[in-house]
Amino acid sequence: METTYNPMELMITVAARNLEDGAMVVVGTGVPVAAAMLAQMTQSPNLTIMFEAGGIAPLLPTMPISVGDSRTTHKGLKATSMAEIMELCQAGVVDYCFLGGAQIDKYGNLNSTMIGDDYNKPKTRFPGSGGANDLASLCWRTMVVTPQNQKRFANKVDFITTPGFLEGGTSRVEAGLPANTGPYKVITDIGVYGYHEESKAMMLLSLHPGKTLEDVKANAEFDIIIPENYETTVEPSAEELRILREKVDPSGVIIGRG
Amino acid sequence: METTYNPMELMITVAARNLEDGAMVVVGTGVPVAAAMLAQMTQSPNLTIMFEAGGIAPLLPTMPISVGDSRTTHKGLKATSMAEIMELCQAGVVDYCFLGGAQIDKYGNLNSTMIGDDYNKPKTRFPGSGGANDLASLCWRTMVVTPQNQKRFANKVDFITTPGFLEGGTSRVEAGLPANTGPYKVITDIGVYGYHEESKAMMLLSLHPGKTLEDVKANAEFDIIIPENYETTVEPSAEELRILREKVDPSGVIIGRG
Amino acid sequence: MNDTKLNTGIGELFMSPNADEMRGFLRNKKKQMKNKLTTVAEAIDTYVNDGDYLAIGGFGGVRIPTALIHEIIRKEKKNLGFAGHVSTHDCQLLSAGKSFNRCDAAYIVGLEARGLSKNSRRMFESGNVKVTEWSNGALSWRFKAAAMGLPYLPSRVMLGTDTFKHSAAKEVECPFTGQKLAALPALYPDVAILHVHRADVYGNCQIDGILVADDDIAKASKRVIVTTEKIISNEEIRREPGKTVIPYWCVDAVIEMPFGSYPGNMPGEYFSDEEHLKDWLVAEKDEMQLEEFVGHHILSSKDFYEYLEKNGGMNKMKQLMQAEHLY
Amino acid sequence: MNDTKLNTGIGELFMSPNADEMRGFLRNKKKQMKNKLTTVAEAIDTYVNDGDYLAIGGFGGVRIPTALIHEIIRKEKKNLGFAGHVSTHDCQLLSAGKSFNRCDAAYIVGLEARGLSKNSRRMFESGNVKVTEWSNGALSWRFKAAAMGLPYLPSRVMLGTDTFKHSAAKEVECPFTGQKLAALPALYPDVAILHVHRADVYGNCQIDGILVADDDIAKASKRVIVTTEKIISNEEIRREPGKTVIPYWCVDAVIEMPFGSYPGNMPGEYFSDEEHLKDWLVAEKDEMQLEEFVGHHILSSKDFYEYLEKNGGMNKMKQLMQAEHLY
Repeated sequence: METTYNPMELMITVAARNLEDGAMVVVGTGVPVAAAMLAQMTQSPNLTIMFEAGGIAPLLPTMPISVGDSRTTHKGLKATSMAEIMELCQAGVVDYCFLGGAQIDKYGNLNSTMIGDDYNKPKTRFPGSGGANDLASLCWRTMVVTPQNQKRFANKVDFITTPGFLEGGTSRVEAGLPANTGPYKVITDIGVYGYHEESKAMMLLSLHPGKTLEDVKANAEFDIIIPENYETTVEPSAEELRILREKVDPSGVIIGRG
Repeated sequence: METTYNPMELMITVAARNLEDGAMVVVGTGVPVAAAMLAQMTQSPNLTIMFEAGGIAPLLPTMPISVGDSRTTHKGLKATSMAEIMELCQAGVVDYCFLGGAQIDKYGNLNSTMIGDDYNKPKTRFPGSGGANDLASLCWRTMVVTPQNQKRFANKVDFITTPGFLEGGTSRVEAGLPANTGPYKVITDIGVYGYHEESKAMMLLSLHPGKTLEDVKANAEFDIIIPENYETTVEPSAEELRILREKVDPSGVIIGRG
Repeated sequence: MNDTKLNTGIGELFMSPNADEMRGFLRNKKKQMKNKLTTVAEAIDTYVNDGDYLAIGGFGGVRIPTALIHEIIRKEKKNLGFAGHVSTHDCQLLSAGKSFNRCDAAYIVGLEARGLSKNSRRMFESGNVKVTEWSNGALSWRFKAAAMGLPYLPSRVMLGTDTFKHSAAKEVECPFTGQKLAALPALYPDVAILHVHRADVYGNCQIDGILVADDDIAKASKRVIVTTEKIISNEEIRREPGKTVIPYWCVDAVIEMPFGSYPGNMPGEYFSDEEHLKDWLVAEKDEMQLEEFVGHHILSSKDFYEYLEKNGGMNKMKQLMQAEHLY
Repeated sequence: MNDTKLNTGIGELFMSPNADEMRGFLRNKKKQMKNKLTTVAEAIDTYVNDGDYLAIGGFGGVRIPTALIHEIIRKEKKNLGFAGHVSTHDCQLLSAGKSFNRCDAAYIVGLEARGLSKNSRRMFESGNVKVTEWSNGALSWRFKAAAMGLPYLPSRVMLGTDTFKHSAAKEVECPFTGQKLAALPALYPDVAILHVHRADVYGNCQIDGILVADDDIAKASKRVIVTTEKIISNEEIRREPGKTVIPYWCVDAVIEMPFGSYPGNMPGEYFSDEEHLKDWLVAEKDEMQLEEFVGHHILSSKDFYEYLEKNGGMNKMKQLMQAEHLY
């Protein structure tokens, strides 16, 4: 069994370890669902996986292609509406959500709407919020898994689709978003980031093996806080890799992207 | 077959004739459901009968004892929640509701909450609104079936549980209640009443056979408008009486009250 | 419409509608799927405290959690608040136990077609119960607001009436149309007691027929006790995810209690026991007689099975099952 | 909090949220239970007009009314407004038909795990489509507000973001807690097209699995066209009243259309046709190629059966049924 791993496998594994047993998580297709499945097959058998379209706690036979496809309710505990899923999030039931985006800024604000400086004439139009704005507004902790580069880690996102800490500090609560919610971690191919307790700016938590502070800096337009102490990311174990490759994503749809 | 009838049989028959085919009506137990069943078995086979607890369009095997009991969904088209029934009314789907009360005033306001002049020390406590306030606020037309006497037809009800035309004129709409809704008819053991187009005060529409204007006046504290032309109520037909006695209420639970 | 006066009800708001408080509670609540099977006695001991605000599932005489209410009376729980959301036999029971001192009233003391409860009236006319008025729709939507994680929902009911005046609702203007609406504060009960058709040991519940407001009540309440006609396997729950009305994380305690709604009606299972409900009405005429009646039926019964026995046991239940199926 | 500035989105509100207008419409709408069986062509002719605001059921590639959308393209309906409520393959189709000129966008141009639709992007980047931004939750609740007969619902989403700024939502203060909330205007579409598992000829519908927002959309919309995998008897509907998701009075037209969601997934029936969906992506790379592709598959097919035939007919459908059942 090959115990070297690619960046995707590392990111999924790190994400999975953040989902403690008994937690509830809303996931999307791709990396998030792979991470949640891996968590369920390792340390968190009682992780409740939910999908924004209405599926709750399926016994996932394979990774879904859509967050609404029939895999998301396969032997599930409940099949309901999109509104009800969002209402559960709004009520404070759901611990985690997983998001991505074309751009992220130092306060964890995400853009998945458009690139360009004129909203009415977008250079590139993306899907928009989908459920991202809802989930990041309402779930307790927002996790972002994304490759890291200068373009993505932008000084200023072209459009705040989805709230992070907005302008940092207490601005998120002042905007009316529920207290004690917000960005929690960003997991990239370079390291794992959290947010500074007061300024709410992005901060290095751990560096992946073989990566340097130079990599961190070179791949972000904004300054990421480097604290005195940070960890080295623990590599995926052979067991984690085995489960990921054999059970979670046997056809390599996600981990094959490297 | 006995073709004389008692006041209850007359009231139910008159109420039933007001429910045209294809209409939707929310009913309570007793007289309202009897009227709706009679309508369905006579001129309105496509009358949709609904119950505030959640039952929609049952094939009623017998009269229910509770608006939530299992008869109300017997071979029904839908079984849902109380909120959804009220939301359908709020959305403007439902044509009629049927209400009663301890007191009614000349604008059709109903009291089913308390008798007395101190809310905190009621002389007599009644159930309160139940769904009455909702239905009378939201359905297009409110029908009241009630025995008529001075106490019930009160100059001022002790408590407006359920809105009629409030203070008459345009006050109902000004209070925020949906436009073009409100009291429609009052069916008593003496006559049938409607409301004056502008003042919204109660007005005689038809007098039951054998009843006089004296009866109308003697049995109401307030002045009921007597228009130049009013009808004589058409008596229940032999067929209506037969269906009412044999099919709607064979054990005489309601019509036995006289 | 900006110069329109906006009215506010003068009734007391018994529970905070603040959604953030409930969020904080839910964040810390353990949500693991674990076996929650227990007994009626244990559940009421653990989850119902004097002074709690109580919500009851079902519809007064339909799918009510009678066994749990009896235990509340036996355990002499006092000073409860309660949501009188078509409360008929349940209101009779809590009144017999003198269990509450405040009530959000939409429908109380009445028994629908069965008449009025003399003893519930005594309770509400005693001056010992604080009452705030609502309509059925309003109370339903107050639970729904809570279930949705909101501090309020707008509505078009109660406007212009004394029901509004004695409620704790507030008039607001629609920000889009300017029209007047009645804002209903979310209702987050401390504890809910529900009776369902089927549940697994984790608390995933199925209900046949009307839901009334049970789904919203379960989500709105901090603690939820469920009695169920039948425990089914988790596998069976997973066979029809669309049928799960209440999900496990809402539920704290599950008790298998066949005929748990007796003398109420359990849709599809058994009809109400109209004879016994008439006995209640007769007993209520006189306070002494009622005390004896309640002593015999509830206080001196060690559990709900004994109460069922006293009322005819399996033979009677069989008759009620037959009545439900119309033969 | 009374001095807090309350923001308003600058996006265009395409449809009036006035609940009284819908009430007036529904009052006059005939609600009789009558046989509503018709054809796809007839239904689109009768109920979809140029310029209408359209809502589509399902979830982009799951339980979508493909046959009805094809007919909209074949009939060259233009200048539609539409609710982009996780709109994936449906958005691809309407973009291919250049059918719309305004959109409430929550999720458009994307195909979830399948990537992005080049042609939908062309449509939205053309400058010919007016867009107002929302989130999935916001659009769901806008339908729900309409279904509830309200002009708006409060929520806690979109606050503080550009999504809010380019929406037509308004910040309001909770009258009880003072907290800031995003008021979402009710959305009352002119016409909705839905695909369901089972319906009777009157339009009483059953849906298996997730509902997405179909129940609310059906109630919110002035006119509703339903395709169904299977027509069942009214008797069968009445056997399980708890399963009726959409009641007859919401529905104007019913068409039996087996495989009506193809190439989308129909939960419990057949999986999505991923090959054909890939062919779409390939065809979209080039506008000429797409025109030919759409011409072949949609415009030149006389009906949906012919489209199914062109894509492998019964044999292919059997494979998708097998894929759905995981063997």
